[in-house]
Amino acid sequence: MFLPSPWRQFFPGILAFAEQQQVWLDSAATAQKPQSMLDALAQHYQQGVANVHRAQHQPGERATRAFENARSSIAKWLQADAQDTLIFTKGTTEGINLLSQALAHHLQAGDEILISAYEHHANLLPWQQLALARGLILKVLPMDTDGHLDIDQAIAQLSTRSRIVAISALSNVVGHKQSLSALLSAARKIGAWTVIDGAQAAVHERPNLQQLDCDFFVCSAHKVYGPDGVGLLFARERAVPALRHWQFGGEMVRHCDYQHAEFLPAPLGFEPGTPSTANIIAFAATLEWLQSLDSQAIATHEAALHAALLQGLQARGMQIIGSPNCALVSFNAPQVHHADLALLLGEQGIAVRAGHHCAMPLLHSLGLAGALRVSLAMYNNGDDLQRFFAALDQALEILQ
Amino acid sequence: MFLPSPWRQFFPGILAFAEQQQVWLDSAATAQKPQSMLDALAQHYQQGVANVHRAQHQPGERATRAFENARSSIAKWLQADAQDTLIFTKGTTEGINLLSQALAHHLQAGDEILISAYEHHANLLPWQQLALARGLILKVLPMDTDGHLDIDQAIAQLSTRSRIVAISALSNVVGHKQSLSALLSAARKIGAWTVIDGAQAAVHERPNLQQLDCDFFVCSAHKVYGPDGVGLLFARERAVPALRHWQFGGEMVRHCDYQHAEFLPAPLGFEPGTPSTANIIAFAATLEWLQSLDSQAIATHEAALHAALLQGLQARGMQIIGSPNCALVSFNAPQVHHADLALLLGEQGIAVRAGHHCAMPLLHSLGLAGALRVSLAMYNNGDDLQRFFAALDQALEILQ
Amino acid sequence: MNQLSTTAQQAIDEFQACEQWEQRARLLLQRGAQLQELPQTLRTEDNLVHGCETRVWLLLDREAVPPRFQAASEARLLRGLLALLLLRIEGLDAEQITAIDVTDWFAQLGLSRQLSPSRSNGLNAVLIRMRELLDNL
Amino acid sequence: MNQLSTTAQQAIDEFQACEQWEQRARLLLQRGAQLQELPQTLRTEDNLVHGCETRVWLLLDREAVPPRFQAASEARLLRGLLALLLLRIEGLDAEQITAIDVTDWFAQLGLSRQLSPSRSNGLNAVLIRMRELLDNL
Ligand SMILES: Cc1ncc(COP(=O)(O)O)c(C=O)c1O
Ligand SMILES: Cc1ncc(COP(=O)(O)O)c(C=O)c1O
Repeated sequence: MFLPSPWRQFFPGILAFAEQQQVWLDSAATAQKPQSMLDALAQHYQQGVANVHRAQHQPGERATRAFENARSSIAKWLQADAQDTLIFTKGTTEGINLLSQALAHHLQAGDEILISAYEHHANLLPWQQLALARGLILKVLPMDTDGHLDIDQAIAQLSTRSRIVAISALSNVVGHKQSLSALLSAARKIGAWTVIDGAQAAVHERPNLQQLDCDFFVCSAHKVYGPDGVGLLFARERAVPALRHWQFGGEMVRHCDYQHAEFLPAPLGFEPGTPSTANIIAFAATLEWLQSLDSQAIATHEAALHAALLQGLQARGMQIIGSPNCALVSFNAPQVHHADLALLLGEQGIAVRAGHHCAMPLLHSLGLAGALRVSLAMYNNGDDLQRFFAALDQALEILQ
Repeated sequence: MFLPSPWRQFFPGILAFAEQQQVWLDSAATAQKPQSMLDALAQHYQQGVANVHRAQHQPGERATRAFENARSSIAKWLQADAQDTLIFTKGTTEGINLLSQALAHHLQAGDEILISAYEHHANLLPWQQLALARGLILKVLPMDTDGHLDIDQAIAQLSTRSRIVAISALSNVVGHKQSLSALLSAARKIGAWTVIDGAQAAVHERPNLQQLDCDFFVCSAHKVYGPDGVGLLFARERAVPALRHWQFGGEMVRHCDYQHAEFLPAPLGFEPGTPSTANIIAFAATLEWLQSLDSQAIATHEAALHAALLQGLQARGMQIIGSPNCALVSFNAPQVHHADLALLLGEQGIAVRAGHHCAMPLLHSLGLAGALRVSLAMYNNGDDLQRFFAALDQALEILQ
Repeated sequence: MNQLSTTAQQAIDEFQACEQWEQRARLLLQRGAQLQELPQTLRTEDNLVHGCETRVWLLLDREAVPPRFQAASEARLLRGLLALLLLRIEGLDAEQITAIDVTDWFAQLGLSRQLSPSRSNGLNAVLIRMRELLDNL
Repeated sequence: MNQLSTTAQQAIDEFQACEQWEQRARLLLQRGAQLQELPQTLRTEDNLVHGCETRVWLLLDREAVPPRFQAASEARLLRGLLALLLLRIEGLDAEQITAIDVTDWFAQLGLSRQLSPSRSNGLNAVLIRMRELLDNL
């Protein structure tokens, strides 16, 4: 399997793993970081830090400029409109929690929130808990036999009470890129807010938020080769005013006295406290580096890896969840408990994920206690897959 | 003024500033980072990253061990009891927002929340907004003529309706270490929860949470020489059960289906989503490094700097806010607008803060439009102060 | 881009002649002192520019042709910056004002740093407010 | 620390003789196969150990002297680990059980990695649950 990755060399973590005989096939959980990210982070800290937005001194101005340039640069990566808003968060999970709280005041008992059957807990639980607290209806949109969202059924489920439609663009279990445009425009027509969980999708295809007609889009830096502890919430111009301030502190106040306060509009009004400046700047640097590469070549490489992975698993009679077409494959070996297989793969230095993948209800509805997941990134190569398959064969031989 | 800092050499940011002729006297806003922090961060990323708590593979186990070791190590720095809980947050601001939401269900209209007159917006606005939403009473505890919390008055304000007392251990405007024990035990006696905002205090004196008898304690890594985007919420064993889950997502679920969920207890139940692993590990490394130093020598050095600062300002007839005894001094020059002075200090490469310091109500109650603040850290030295005073004299000469 | 007025060109010459920040600061103070006083009655909440920590008031005289701005600030150096800004747009119509490159103007004066992206110095907020007022003309 | 039983010592000899992970894995599977079956009726929600992704049931027979644990898991290798854990505590009283160094036990078997701090493999959770059950004796 000759599928070399020309980008592997830029990832010190992958090179370190190789020395330890570890094969990283768990990028859907978190991605390794390119040297450019590390450099940006180190450089930021080394040159001296300062708080943003407030200082009259030069370090503060430099930090503010770098911070707001990072915001613009990330907005450009998202292909957002100049009028749209980019709010920095801790990650996808915080982004969705923010939305579930900042939109809550619009919702009344009997209103509906729609999600898909394959949502990650992050895009299920905030809505579920809101629904429980407020007497809302949480509708779960079904999958078809391929494990994909059934778009016609989904559209049929929309009603005049539907207020929010929140869907993953790429499931972290099924690995299938959803075409959501029909659903999004139907949702928009009836006046529902649309939320896209881009946590898995963003790293495999650069988001185009002019094309993707959603109100909100969330993702996490750490899954896009960026630093830990940062994410983003994109809010389209038309949707920004719907958001009510959700957390309070410094940096987000227009004016206050002891008993009352007025807050700044988004984004600053939604970023109370000292931001994660260094990480945000390093995230922007990561994305700039990413955009300097040949995205077509990366997509081709990842597709070739994915095809080889799928084929190898099928050839071995593995039970694959759905019909994945991107980034990852989840599967079980017949008659073998996923934990046993994961343990023996782990013994052989193969890092794949096993379990419910933060999608307990999905696994349960498929009648599975768990599954293994192999996930890919641009630094993986044919060797990684070969080592994975050799380890799989070895493990199965022991377990059967 | 010969007050050399033996620790200055460990801070690349300070050395970089020195090359640019910048004097950093704004550490109360954010502190520069020691090389050990940078090294820990770089090393973590370089050796390859993995998600914590979930994986059966070796990188995941290594990350989990490092992460939970960081938690223990930070708890040790806090001198917490083994039974107490440490929850990682984005920073002080998030910690207080968490508390204001996670305790909200205990509060009823007419209940009281008590804060001091000198709170930072972060320890004012979450309580204020909660009070407004729920019909609670926000009592503002007064200061004495020195700008310190009037402890007798504060205790006199406690009533049977008092449910939460939230106070800064060190004001970011007045720079005075409060002795809070009498207030804390009085509050505890009537059954109120006590919250200490340690954002400013933690860096100048290692917290001792066995001695400090509060229920909750919050602080931010970035002000304790640590990385951006991380903070901590300490919850004493007795107080943990009072907290209700506040945000939802992966990593914090015990079991769920589409319509219901059960959550893990603290800390994991309060840390939904992928944590800021790299930064948390680097924070622990920072604190370990800090503890390897002679804390008495640091305290002595900081006290000497503080005395020299205060004396120089007094000698020049500056109007000082309160009677600061630690870390920082806020002041105005008679007849001079703080913004003018800040601008001319900025021109001369002196980084001090000017404005309302995220304490608008305090400044307003003092009849001030703003103030300048000089704040100190262990890397500052006599030269820094000398350059500051020279610049101050120069600026005043121009402005007068 | 419009031609600079003679007074604007004079300001540039004056500031460019400064070799040190002290001289520039003193010039700014002089300029500020020359800024027309804004009566207390006009220093209202409505005329306050949001987004700067130092209070700045900005008014547009809607009767005047071409439009005429008035500005005030409690801080003396900021007053100087405001004076220089007003000097640059003096006599221009709404369209011309919107078209001028303010960054370039302050750069020529050697005052680029004052157009800081932070909120402490409100000059950026003043510019935004000016555009808003002109839009509502 | 108590003396190891003969069977425990045998297990150590057996596992230490393994040179490769495959042999250790095969031994674990054998041990797991020998673990006494837990009837479905005892595989209840109450007996489930929280905190592991793979389902593990753990019971303490309160009548038996010394205390006797029963355990089960759906995963075969984990079953082997449970068997080795039960082997180590066989015949010990509550106090002795609490005193043993489980980390050391698995280290001697060359299975340290299986005491992982993560939740996927529930061995750590099993230990915690054991202590709880003993505390409530
Ligand atoms: C006393 C006090 N509390 C809270 C905060 C807020 O901290 P952070 O911005 O790191 O959340 C600060 C920092 O400015 C502070 O000085
Ligand atoms: C589809 C999806 N949504 C949300 C998340 C949560 O992301 P984070 O843990 O970075 O907040 C994940 C990551 O596991 C995911 O795969």
